[in-house]
Amino acid sequence: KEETKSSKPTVAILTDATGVDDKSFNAAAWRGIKQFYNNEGEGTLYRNITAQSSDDYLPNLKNTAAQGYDLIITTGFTWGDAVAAFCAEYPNQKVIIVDVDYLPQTANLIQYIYEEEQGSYLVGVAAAKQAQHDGISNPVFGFIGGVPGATITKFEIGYIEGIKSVFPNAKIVDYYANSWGAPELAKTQAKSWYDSGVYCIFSAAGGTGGGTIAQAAEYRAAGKNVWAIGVDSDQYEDGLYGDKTKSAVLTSMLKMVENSTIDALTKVENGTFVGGVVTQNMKTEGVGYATTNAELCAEAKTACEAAKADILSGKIVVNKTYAASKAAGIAPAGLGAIDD
Amino acid sequence: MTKSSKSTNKTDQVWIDRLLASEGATSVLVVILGILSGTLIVALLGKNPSSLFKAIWQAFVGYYNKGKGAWSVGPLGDTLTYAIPYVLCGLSMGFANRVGLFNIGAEGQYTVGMLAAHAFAVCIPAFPGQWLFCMVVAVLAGAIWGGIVGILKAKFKISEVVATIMLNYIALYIYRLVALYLFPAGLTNRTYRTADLASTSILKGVFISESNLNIGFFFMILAVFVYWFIMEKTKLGFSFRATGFNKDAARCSGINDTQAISLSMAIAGAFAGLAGACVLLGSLKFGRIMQGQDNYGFMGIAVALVGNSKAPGIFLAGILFGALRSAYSLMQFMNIPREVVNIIEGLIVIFIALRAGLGKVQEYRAKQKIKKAREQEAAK
Amino acid sequence: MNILNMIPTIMMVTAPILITAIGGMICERSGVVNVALEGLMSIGACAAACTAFILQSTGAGGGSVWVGVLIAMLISGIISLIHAVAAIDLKANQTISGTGINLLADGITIFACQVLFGMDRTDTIPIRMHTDGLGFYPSFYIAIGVVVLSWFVLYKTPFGMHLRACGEHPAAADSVGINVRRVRYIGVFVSGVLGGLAGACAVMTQTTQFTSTLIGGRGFIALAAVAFGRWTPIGVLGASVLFGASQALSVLLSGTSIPSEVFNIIPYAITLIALIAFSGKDFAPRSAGLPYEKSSS
Amino acid sequence: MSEYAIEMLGITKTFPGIIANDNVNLVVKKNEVHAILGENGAGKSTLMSVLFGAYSPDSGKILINGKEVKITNPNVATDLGIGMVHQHFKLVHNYTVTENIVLGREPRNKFGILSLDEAEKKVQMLSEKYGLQVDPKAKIEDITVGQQQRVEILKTLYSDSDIIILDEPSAVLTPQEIDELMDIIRLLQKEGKTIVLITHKLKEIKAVANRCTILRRGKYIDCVDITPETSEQELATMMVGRPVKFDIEKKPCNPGEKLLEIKSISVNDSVGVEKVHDLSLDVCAGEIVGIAGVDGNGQTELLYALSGLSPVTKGQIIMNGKDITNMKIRERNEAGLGHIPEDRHKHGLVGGLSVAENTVLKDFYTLKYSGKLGVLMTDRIFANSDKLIEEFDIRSGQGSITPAGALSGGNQQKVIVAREISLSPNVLLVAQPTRGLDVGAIEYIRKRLVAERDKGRAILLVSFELDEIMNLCDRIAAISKGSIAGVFKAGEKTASEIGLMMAGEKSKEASK
Ligand SMILES: Nc1ncnc2c1ncn2[C@@H]1O[C@H](COP(=O)(O)OP(=O)(O)OP(=O)(O)O)[C@@H](O)[C@H]1O
Ligand SMILES: Nc1ncnc2c1ncn2[C@@H]1O[C@H](COP(=O)(O)OP(=O)(O)OP(=O)(O)O)[C@@H](O)[C@H]1O
Ligand SMILES: [Mg+2]
Ligand SMILES: [Mg+2]
Repeated sequence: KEETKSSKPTVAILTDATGVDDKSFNAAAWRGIKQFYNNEGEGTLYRNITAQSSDDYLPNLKNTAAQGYDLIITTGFTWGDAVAAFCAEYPNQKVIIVDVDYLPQTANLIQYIYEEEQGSYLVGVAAAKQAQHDGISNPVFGFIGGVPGATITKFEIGYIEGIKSVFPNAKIVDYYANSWGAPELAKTQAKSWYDSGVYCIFSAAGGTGGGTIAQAAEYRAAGKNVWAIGVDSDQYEDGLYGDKTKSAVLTSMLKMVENSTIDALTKVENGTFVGGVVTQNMKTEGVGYATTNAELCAEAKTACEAAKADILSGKIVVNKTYAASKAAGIAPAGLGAIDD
Repeated sequence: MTKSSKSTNKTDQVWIDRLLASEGATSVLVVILGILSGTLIVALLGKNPSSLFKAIWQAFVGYYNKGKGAWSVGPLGDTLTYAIPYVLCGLSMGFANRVGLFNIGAEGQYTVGMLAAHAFAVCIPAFPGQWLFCMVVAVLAGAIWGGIVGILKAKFKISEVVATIMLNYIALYIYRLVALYLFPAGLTNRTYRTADLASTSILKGVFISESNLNIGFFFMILAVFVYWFIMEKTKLGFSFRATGFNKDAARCSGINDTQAISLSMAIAGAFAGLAGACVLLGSLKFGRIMQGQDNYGFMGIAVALVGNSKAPGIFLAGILFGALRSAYSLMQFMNIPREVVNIIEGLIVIFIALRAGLGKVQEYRAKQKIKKAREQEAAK
Repeated sequence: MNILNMIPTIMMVTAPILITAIGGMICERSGVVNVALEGLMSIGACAAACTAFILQSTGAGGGSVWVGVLIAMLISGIISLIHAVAAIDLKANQTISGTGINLLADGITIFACQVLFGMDRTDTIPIRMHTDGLGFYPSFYIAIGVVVLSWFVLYKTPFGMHLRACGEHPAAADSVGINVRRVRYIGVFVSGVLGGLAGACAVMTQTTQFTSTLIGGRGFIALAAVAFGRWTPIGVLGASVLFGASQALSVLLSGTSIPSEVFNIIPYAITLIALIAFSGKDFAPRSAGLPYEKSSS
Repeated sequence: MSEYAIEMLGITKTFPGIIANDNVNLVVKKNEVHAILGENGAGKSTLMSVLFGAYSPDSGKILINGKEVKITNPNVATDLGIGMVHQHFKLVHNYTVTENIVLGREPRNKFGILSLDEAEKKVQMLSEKYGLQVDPKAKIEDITVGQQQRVEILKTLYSDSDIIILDEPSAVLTPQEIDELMDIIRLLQKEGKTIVLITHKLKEIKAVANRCTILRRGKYIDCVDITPETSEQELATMMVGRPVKFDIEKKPCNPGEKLLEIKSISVNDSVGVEKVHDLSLDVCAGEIVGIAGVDGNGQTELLYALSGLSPVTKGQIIMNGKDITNMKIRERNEAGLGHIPEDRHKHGLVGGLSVAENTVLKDFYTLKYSGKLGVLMTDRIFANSDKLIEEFDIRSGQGSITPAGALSGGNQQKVIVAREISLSPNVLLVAQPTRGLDVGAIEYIRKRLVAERDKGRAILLVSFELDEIMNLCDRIAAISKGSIAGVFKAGEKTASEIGLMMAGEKSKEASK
């Protein structure tokens, strides 16, 4: 037993100030690690280090390296520059970063990039079908993003194209909170949207999205027919209300960050770690949608499965950028999404 | 027997009075108290308090770097790097303090300094010595932002506390507007981080290559000296101190208090502005991640208070807070809850406020002395 | 978007600012300046969230929300006494001890979450405050109640007269046997209690859990509202609504091409301009911020 | 039942650095007017504050109507029927007269809510009964100092105290108002009240007091019956501890050319109320011109305008023929204006700075004390202050490095006088130069002022002590409601004539 333990690689995950319990992106990565170690050895084999601000990124990376960890996991593009600088200086320290593919390629760095637009397309379809099922003729859909940028744009575009595949001229509203950790902003926006007749809101905004789910839960509890869609992990739990038998989270766009962490850890363990860019998509089951909510109607599920098949077969190609989607005449003008 | 006991309590009276009288000593006491309370909390959590001290110790002397297989003083480098903005913001707070103002606005002056440095580091073509140019404009920007507060205070009698709180937030949002909308980062996936800075605007590293320690450190030392020189040695400092102790008397004797207040706030702002430049141009070799307030300015308040608003005191206090900041990261490897650092910092400031209580002790002892004296008279 | 259905949302944002500001006003009227409002709100929010979550995880219902609110008021009130001791008994610089509490709040709130939940935030609270038919949260009615009550106490009761006297001319109050120390302690404690109440309302209406960024400077906005509102309940009400509205609008009008930062600046800019416009005439209580020396003995 | 209303026995009260009351006795008979006589700083107010429960004594006991009592706070005193009119009024500026009077014992209805109507009626009634006219609804900030004092007296009557303490009530009143006050006191005595009257003014004691207790430097000296025979001279001797001469000998003055010309200036106070109207006055080289008037008649604003602390709204100020009306304060200093301000703590000294630094407060920036690059030459600064400390006999703990705030009142004043005189100004503005000082300091400072006059300086002296004015000045200008009621040579008029002018009666030769 001793040996098996010691044979396991050691790893540290470095996050920004929001920490590993943002119930979203970082949480998923952290979950992957715990899964890999089946929850044994926190503080010895694996641990998480939280930065106070971006001024701590490089010191934290170097301190971690100095502790001799086999692998360093960083999450989010905000780490990109620090990681690039670090990898150049510490060629023997294995590092992975999620959501980045543009860093200089070095042997000690794997960059994991996700094709979130595919998963987002599915939840778009699900939301639209649910509306149809509820007999809403011209529903309005909302999107709340965290910090605007190409990554989040992929979520928004996929979502929109999914909806439009059902309601070609559905109305879309969007809002960017400029923060991953400000649920109060999302809740304020969600409340006024729901008040003005928005049917479903998909928030890809880390901790900020909690506000949307809270508002949806409040309104469903009050008998209003509105929905929230979770992101990254299955946020069904967060949407529970009343006697906790029902959730306001219709479905969640699953972005299996845990896959990447587990993948990296396995490679380190088997000594098959090679630097480069790894793309996670529907093929690799890196993205998907959640079916936990019993209220998600059958039509929605079947439609989603169909869409999934088409994406896998390449029959459907979901756009990645706002520009492309607009060019294709799908995404409306005047959204907050940006491509760089 | 009695004699000896008498003499002993005489002596201890003397050193107690000395201690109570000396601001430096009480500051040290306050810091020790703060760290001890932190230790207590760690112990209460069943964690090993010695790890807390180990982390702080490493922040000064470094550790054995398994990654490189050699001893590394990187943490010391980080400590000193963090100390640059802490000391400079401390100077900002302290300078205003000596003129009788409470400059909560160092944060905002820091931000506009950073903003100015940023603008000139991204929007104009690179040229040698650009870093120095950026620093200068940062200093000017900070000075202007601080000067505004001074003018509002001196001319319009607006509480500098309220004014600076307002200006802090205004500065923050203006910086975001400029950095994100005026000079957006051009490259894919890099939003919410500023555009790359011209390579010629980056501060050179010094001494400790394993850290971001850079020439900003020398400017910080220079600032400490300038602070001391202006305050203690020049006629300008004289008029500042006079205004600080008694605005009306200073005015009545011909010192232009309006000018003194505005000017001193401008100088205070200049220190903070320099801090902004040092952090922006020094911390990362590329653009900076935009987030909320960096809190260097607010910590500057604590730094100045611990340092009694005297140049050497602020310098030492700044180093201490820098060490706590770098210990913040180190202690996480030792399973010490990092919030302990914030708690220690908060307690230190609170203890400083409570320090006023020592004045009461002194008063009491003075009364006792008089009583004693009279009793002795009565005895005769 | 039609302004009418924004009103409940605006009030949701306004209520915590207003409640805190009223507390700050009472505190300054008694002669003590309290810049710790930010920290006290944060502590209150954290306390309420922890209490409510723990009770609900043991199967408690909606009542747990109100228990949480009470605990929040209590704890913030107690913490505010640190400020009272420093400012009133030790005659310390009031801005310093206030700043200290703000710093401390950052630490102990996250610390409490770490101890209780093993993370930097509380877990999601299943049951929180709910809107009524008009879309208003209880926090809105609480805030209005606080305003009316504060007005009544300040101007219609003997205690109110004592409190205002302590803020204007403590020596006069003292000379007629009013216990300045006691009155000021009450003033500070009330600001603590209301700060806690406001924090609780914020976490129970605007979000799902306590996070360190939740209060985000609204304590300081409240401080500004006190000055902008000229230390009167009605004035503070107006100022708070203005600030709340501009905060809410920074979100609600974000669809437009105007960056939200522009709206974020509004409350602070308006306050500065207002302070300049009304400058010269000083509405602040004459002895606010000054420790009262009764006698050296 | 005891024949004594108050018995204070062996009272001792110390403050940091000073024993304000040292084993003092005070015994007051029922229904008498009992005066307490003592110089400034003698400990009178402290003793009364002890009696009123504002300070708790370090030792000693108090009996009221023969019963020993512990007076822990003013409420206790009030319940014992003791009322006090403080030397420095204790009134809330933005409260009405009634609100101030009822503060601390507000009438409330059965729901505990304020109800002031009854109180207002009672105040009205009392003010008529004792001839203390004030409008119960008026705000304190809107009424005169004299009226404010009436409010203070009404406070004590409202809580129907039968022991009333008046702490230097006449300090702020014109001679005529003082006469009215004396009548009020007699009236109160007739109504059966016991009065304790604190004052340095011997005339008043002779006028109304039955007995008098004398304090000196915090110590009890004696308690004497006041009879028509009691001579002011002997009271004064007891008060000061040695025979005092009431007037200082000085050479007759021979005025030179006009150094200061005030040409019909008007000045507003901080809240924009015009306090000086169209006032004109000249001061010549080698003379001391005194401004006689009751506090609050524009003296403060006049000096502010002359020294440059506040602007004039009209008129002109000429010094040595130079128009200084719009000059900055520093420019005026450099032009040769000296100023010994009324409020030594607020305007005179920087308590946190050392004595040395205070002595160069006005010229530290000149080449005399700071070299090029603006670096201070500390050695010269200390040399200067050591010289002045020597010359002016300034007593300070550690000499030049002592913080000015730690000096005694008198020594603080000496520092200011030393600084101003050492700058050898042509025109010297002097306000309340001897307030709160012991006789030694008083005589010294008066001598220095006369000496400056003889050196040919023009001195403008403002004082609320009519005696000081009459003793020190060569010419006297009575000021009333912000304008000069009359100018005349010293000795031309009696105190009561001057009093009438101070009360606002224009005199015939005012025009000349
Ligand atoms: N609160 C205090 N703290 C320190 N010293 C004090 C205090 N109050 C009075 N003193 C000192 O005690 C002494 C007596 O003061 P007190 O006011 O009783 O004198 P007084 O006789 O009333 O003088 P005056 O005629 O000027 O009113 C003075 O030397 C004064 O400086
Ligand atoms: N603010 C102060 N700080 C420190 N010591 C003080 C202070 N005020 C007074 N003292 C001390 O108390 C003593 C008495 O002060 P006070 O002003 O009462 O003198 P005084 O009795 O009025 O004599 P004088 O006639 O010179 O004013 C002084 O000698 C001084 O040492
Ligand atoms: Mg007195
Ligand atoms: Mg004195």
